[in-house]
Amino acid sequence: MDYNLIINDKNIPVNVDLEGEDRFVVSIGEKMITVGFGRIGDHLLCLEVNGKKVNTYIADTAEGRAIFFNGKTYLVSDADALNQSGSRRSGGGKTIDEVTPPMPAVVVAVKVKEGDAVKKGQGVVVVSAMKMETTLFAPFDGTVTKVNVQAGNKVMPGDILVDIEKQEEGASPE
Amino acid sequence: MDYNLIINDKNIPVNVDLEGEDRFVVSIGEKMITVGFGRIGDHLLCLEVNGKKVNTYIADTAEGRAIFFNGKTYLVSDADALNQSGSRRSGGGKTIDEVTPPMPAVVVAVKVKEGDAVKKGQGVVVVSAMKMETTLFAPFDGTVTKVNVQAGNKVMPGDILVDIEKQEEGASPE
Amino acid sequence: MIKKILIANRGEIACRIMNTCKEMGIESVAVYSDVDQKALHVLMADYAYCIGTSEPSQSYLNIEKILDVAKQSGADAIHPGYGFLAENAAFAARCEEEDVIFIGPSSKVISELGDKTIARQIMIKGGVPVTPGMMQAESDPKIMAREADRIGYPVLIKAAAGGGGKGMRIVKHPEEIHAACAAASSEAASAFGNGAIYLEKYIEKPRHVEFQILADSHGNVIHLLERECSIQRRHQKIIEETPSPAVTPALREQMGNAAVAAAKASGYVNAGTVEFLLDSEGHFYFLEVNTRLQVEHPITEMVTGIDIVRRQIEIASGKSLSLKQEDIAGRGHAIECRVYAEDPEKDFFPSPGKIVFLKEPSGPGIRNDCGVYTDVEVPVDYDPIISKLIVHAENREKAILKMIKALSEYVILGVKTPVPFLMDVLKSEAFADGETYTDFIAKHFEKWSPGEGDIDTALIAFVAGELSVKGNHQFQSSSANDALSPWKTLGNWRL
Amino acid sequence: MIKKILIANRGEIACRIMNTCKEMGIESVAVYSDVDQKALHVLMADYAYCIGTSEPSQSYLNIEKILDVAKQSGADAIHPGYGFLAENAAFAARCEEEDVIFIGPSSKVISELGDKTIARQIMIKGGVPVTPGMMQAESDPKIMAREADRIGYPVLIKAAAGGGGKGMRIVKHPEEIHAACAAASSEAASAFGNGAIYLEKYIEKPRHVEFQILADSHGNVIHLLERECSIQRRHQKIIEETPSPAVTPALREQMGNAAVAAAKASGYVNAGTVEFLLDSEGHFYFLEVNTRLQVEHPITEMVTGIDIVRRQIEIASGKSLSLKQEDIAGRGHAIECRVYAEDPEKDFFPSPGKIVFLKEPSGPGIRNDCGVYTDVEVPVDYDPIISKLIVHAENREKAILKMIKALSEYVILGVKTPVPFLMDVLKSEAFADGETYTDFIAKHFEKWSPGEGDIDTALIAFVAGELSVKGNHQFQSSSANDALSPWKTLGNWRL
Repeated sequence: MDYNLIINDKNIPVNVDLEGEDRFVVSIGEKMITVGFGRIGDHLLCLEVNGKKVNTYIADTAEGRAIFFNGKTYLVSDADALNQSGSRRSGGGKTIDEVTPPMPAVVVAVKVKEGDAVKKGQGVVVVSAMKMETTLFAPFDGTVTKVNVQAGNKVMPGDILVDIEKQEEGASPE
Repeated sequence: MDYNLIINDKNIPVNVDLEGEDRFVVSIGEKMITVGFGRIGDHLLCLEVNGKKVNTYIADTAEGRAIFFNGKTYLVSDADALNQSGSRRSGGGKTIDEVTPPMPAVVVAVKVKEGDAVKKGQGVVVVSAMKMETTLFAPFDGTVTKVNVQAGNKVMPGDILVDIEKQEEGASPE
Repeated sequence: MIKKILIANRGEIACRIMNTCKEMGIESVAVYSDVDQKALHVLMADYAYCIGTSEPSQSYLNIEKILDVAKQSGADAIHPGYGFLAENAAFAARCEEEDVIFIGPSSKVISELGDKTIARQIMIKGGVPVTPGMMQAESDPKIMAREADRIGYPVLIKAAAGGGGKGMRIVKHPEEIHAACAAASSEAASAFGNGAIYLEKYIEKPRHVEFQILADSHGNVIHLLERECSIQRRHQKIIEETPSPAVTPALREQMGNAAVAAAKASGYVNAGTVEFLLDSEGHFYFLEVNTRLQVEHPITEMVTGIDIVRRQIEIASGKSLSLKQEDIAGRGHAIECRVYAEDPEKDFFPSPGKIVFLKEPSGPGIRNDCGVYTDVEVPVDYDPIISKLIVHAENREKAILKMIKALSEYVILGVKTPVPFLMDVLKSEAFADGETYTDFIAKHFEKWSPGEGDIDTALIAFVAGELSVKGNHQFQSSSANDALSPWKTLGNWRL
Repeated sequence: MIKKILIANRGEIACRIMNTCKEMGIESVAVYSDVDQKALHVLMADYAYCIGTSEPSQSYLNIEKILDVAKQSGADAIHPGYGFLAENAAFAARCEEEDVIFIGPSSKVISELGDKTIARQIMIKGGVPVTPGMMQAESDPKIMAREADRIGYPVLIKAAAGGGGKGMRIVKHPEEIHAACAAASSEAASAFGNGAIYLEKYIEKPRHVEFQILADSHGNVIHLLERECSIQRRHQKIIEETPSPAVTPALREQMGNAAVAAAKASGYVNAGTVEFLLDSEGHFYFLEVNTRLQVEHPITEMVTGIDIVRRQIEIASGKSLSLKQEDIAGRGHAIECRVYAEDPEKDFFPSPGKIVFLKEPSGPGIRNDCGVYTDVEVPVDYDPIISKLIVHAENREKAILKMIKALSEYVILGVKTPVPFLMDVLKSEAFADGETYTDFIAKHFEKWSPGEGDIDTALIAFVAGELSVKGNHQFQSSSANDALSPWKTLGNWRL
C-alpha cells in the first residue's frame, strides 16, 4: 500500500507492507520500520515502533487527523484522499492566499469595499475572538472583487471573507 | 407510553407522557413526576427530577440496564421486552431454580451424578473464582437428570451446570 | 450556615467551587448563557438556570438576572469566582442590599482596592511599601508628562480600574508619553468603562510575587505564603509556583507581614491576594490587592493543605478562622500550568472549537482543575481556559519532572493548546535555575517554535489508524493466541 | 542509577510503579499473561512481554520466565509490587544470583521475616514487644493443644508462611483445637505450599496499626508514621487511614521507635511495614513485617508528602536516605478505600467481567490508583482489585466527607463493587467516632444490606434512556433556543 501523507506542510510518501493483522513494515524515505499496533476504543492506538511501545491518541478534525503522543499533537492528512474529495484546502506549501479567519470569530470591521485596490499586507478585515482582536491582511497585491461579510457576522475558518483578484506581475509559476 | 419495569426483583408499571423532546411526565404508582432530560455521549443522562438535577450514568449489561447515581448502581429491565425476546431469565420474584454460577468461574468438583436424588440445599457443584470457592446448592428436592460439566470447565452465569427434575409435592402454583 | 450557593461564573472555577460545596453538603446553583447549555459547570450543579445569550453583558455580567435567580432558587449566597463580576463593587453592593451573602469582601473594600490610586493611599497609610508613583488618576497629558519627569523614566502607565495588563504601557522616553497615555486611556475605557490612568515607577527585571491572605470577620488575618507568578505572556500569568525560588525565609516573613498589614489596612474580610513586585535586591513594592479567589489558588492549597474555597465559605458564614499564622507551613513544591484553547504556533491566538477527545493526566500529586469534557464546545465567547494543571512534589526539581510527565500525558484533541510550549519552558535550563523574572518569556522563548517532532511515529499512527478503521481491527481476547501479537512475544514461552 | 525496571506484577500496583518510573526517567517493562494482553499495565509500559497463560504459576509466579525477560529486555532491576512474588525469598535470591537488582530487602531478610516464628525471635532479641505465643511452628496437634493451654484461650492459629488471613483461626475452647489446627494447616498448605502453623495469644478487641519504614543500605532507618488498618472483612483490610484515631503523639513515638528497632534488628533495607496489634489499653504487640510495598502505602504518601516508590528505587540504587526522622511530619488526614470487583449484596463474592463504563472520581485531594479502564475485562484469574481510592484533607472529619463525595461519583458499570457498602461504613456513627477495631465490620455491618435506594429516579433514568436511544436524542447547540430546555429556564429571560 502506498500513502501520500501531509504533515507539517510537507508531502511524504509512505509505503506499507502488511505482515498480518496487527503488524506492518513501513518505508519512509530510506527508513524501514517494523510496527505492531492495536486499537483500544475509538481514540487509542497502541504502537510498537522499533520495539518500543508508544500510545498515540487519534481523532479526526477539520484540519486533518490529530495524532497525540508525548505531549505533542500532529496533524496528518492523506493527500490522495484530499485530491479525490476535491478539497479546497491546499495540502502542501504554506501559501496563504485567502482572507479567512484562523478560528471561529466575529467580524468587527471590514476595511475595504468592492473595487478597492489593495496592497499585500494591507489590513482588510478585523475579527474578534475570545476578546482578542486580530486583523486579516491581503495576501497579495490585487483588487477586491467581492466582500462576503459585514460587521457582526460570525465566521469560521475556511469562510472566504473577501475575494481578492491577484494583480498580474509577470508569469511567475508560483 | 406504558412500561413494565423490573427493579430490585419487583415489577413496577410506569406510565410516561411526553411533553416535548426533552421533557416528560411519569406516573409511578400514585406519584406523578415531571422530568427533564438530556443525553451527553453514550453513558451520561442528565435528569431534572422534581426540579433538581441528577446525573445518571447508564450502560446495558447482561443483567439489565445498569443505572448509576449518587454512589449506587441499580439494575432495571423492561419486563415486556424480556417476554418478547423469550428470555429465560425470570424477571420478578427471586425463585432460583437453576444450578448456575453467580459469576464466571471454574468448576472444582461435581458432587452428584445422573440419577442421584438430591435434597433442597444439598451441595451439587463447587466452583472457584478469583481464588475463592463457593458451593452451588440444589434449589429443591428432586432427581439429577443431567450433569453438563466436569471439573476444570470454565462456566458462565446462565450456564446450567446440572439439570434437576423437581420432585412432585402437590399442586403448588409457585 | 450557608445551605445553597449560586455560582456566578462558568468553566473550571465554577466546577472547582461546586466540588467544595458538595463536600460541605451545600447545594449549588449554576447560571449559564445559551451557548453553555452543555457546559461542565451546568452538568455538575444541583440546579441550573439559563440567564441569557452568550454576550457576557446579557448573562454572566447581568447583575439583576443573577440576583433574580438567587432569589428564585433560594440561594443564600453567591460565589463570584474570578473574572466576570468577581471584583465588581456594584454587584457586591447589590448583594448586600438584597441580603444575599456575597462570598468575598465588602463592596466598600472592593471599590477602594479596585481603584489603584486609593489602594496605594491605603497601603501607604498602613505602612506597606509601594512603588514611587502618582497618588491620583489623571487625564491631562501635560500633568502626566510632568509626573513622569518627577518619578523618573522608565515609567509604567496603568489603568486605575481593572487589571490583566489591559491599559498598561511601559514608557522609556519622554517623547513617547503623550501618545502612550492616550492609547492606554482609550484601551482602559473600552475594557473597564473607565479611562482613568496613572503612572508608577517601572521596576526593571522584577519578579511578580503575591501572598494569599485569609481574613475573617472577627479581625483575624493570616497569610498562606507566597506564589511566584513571574512567568507571563502579554501580562497574563501562564505558569505559577510556590514557594518562590527568590523568597528566603526572612523575606517571606517580611512580605507576609506586609500582606497581612495590607489586609488589615483595607479592612479586608474573606480570601484575597496581595501582589508585590520584588526587585533583584530583595526590595518589594505593593502592586495591588486582588479581591477575589485567584486563578492560581490551587498551588497554595497543595503546599499548605488548606481548601481556600471552604475557608471562603466559612468566613462568609461568619465563622472564625480556626487557623493561626503559626499553623501555616508550606510543604513541598507546587506548580500550576494554565492550559488554554490557544495555538502556540500562531502567536497563541485563541483556538475555540469542539473538544473531540480529552484525557486528563492523573496520578499521585497531580490535580487538574478542568472545565471541559469530551465532545463539549469551547465557545468563542469567553476566556479560552480549558483547565489548570497542578502538581505537587517533595521539592522543586521533582515538581518540574512531575509537571513534564503530566503535560506529556494530557490529551486534548480538537482544539490547539500550549502544552508543547509549556513542556519546553519546564524543560529549559532557565526555568530549572529559577530565573523567573517577568521578562522570562520575552527573554528565553520569544522565538519559540514547536520543532518538527517525531514525524515518523505520527505517520505510522496515521497508517495504523487507517488499517484499524478499514479492517475494523480491534484486539480480541482470542487473538492473544495468535502468533502476531502487537506486543513483543517470546514465542517459545507461549503455552 | 537504575535505568530500566521490570515490574513483575499487574493491575493498579504495576501502573502506580510505572508512574514513578516515568517521572524518574526510568523505562518500564511489563510482563503479562495472555488474558492480560489489554490490561492497563501492559498499555502503560514502555516494553511488554507475554510470559504465559493466565494460571499464575505459568506467568506472574514464574520466576525463570520473568528473569529471562529481565535479561532479554535489558532491565537492571525488578519491582515485585505486592502479592505474587513480592515476598518470595527464592525469587529475591534468584535475582541476587543473576545480578538483577531486586527492589526490596535481601532474600535472607525476606526469608527470615517471612517465617513468623523466626521473625518473633528476631523481634524479641531486638527488644520489640511480641504477643505471647509459640516460638516454633508445629504440626503435632497434641503439642498445639498443650501450647494453647500454656498461652491461655482464646488463641489464634496462624500459618508460619504467608498472610492475608489464610490459614488463620481463632480458637476459644480447648475441644475445638484439634479440628481447627487440621483445617488451618491444610488451608496453609494449599495457599502457601507450606502447612506449618503456630499459636499466639488472641488479643481481643484489638486495632491493627502498622508503621511504614524506610531503611537504606547505609544503616539509616526512619519510619513514616502509622496506618490504622483495623477495618477488615475476612481478615482483608478494606479501609485504611492515617493518622490512627487511637494513636497519641506519645504512643506514636513509642511504636515508631519499636518499628525502627524491628527494621534494625532484622537488617532490613528498602521500604517495609511493621504491623502491630494495639489493645484497648495502649499496649502493642509485634504482628509481622511485610517485606514489600504495602497496598495501603498511598495514605502515608498523602500525609507525609513522600513518594515511597521513588524512595524504594533510590534505596535499591544504593542512594543514601536524605531524610531524617525529624523531617517526617504528618499533615492532615488520609483515607483509602479498596474497590474490588465484588458483589456486596452477595456476600462480597467476586464479580469479574467487562468494565462497560468507568468514570473515576477526581478533584483536589482525591487520588485513585486504578488498574482498569472502560472496555477492559476484569479477569476471573486474579485478585479482583479495581482500584484504591484515596483522599486527603485537613482533618479526619473533612477526609470522611471527601471520601463519601468521591465514592458517590465513582461510576463503575459492568461489574459489581462495594461502593454502596463503603459509603455506608463511612457515613456510620461508629466510623465517625473512630471505633475502628478489627471486629468493626462484624459488629456494625454484619447484616448490611444496600436498601431500596431511590427507585423512582432509577426508573426515570431507564425511561429517559429509552427515549434518548429511540429518538437518537442528543443535545444540540441549536436546541438552546427551544422553549423546552432540560434545565430550568426562566422563560422571560430568554433573548
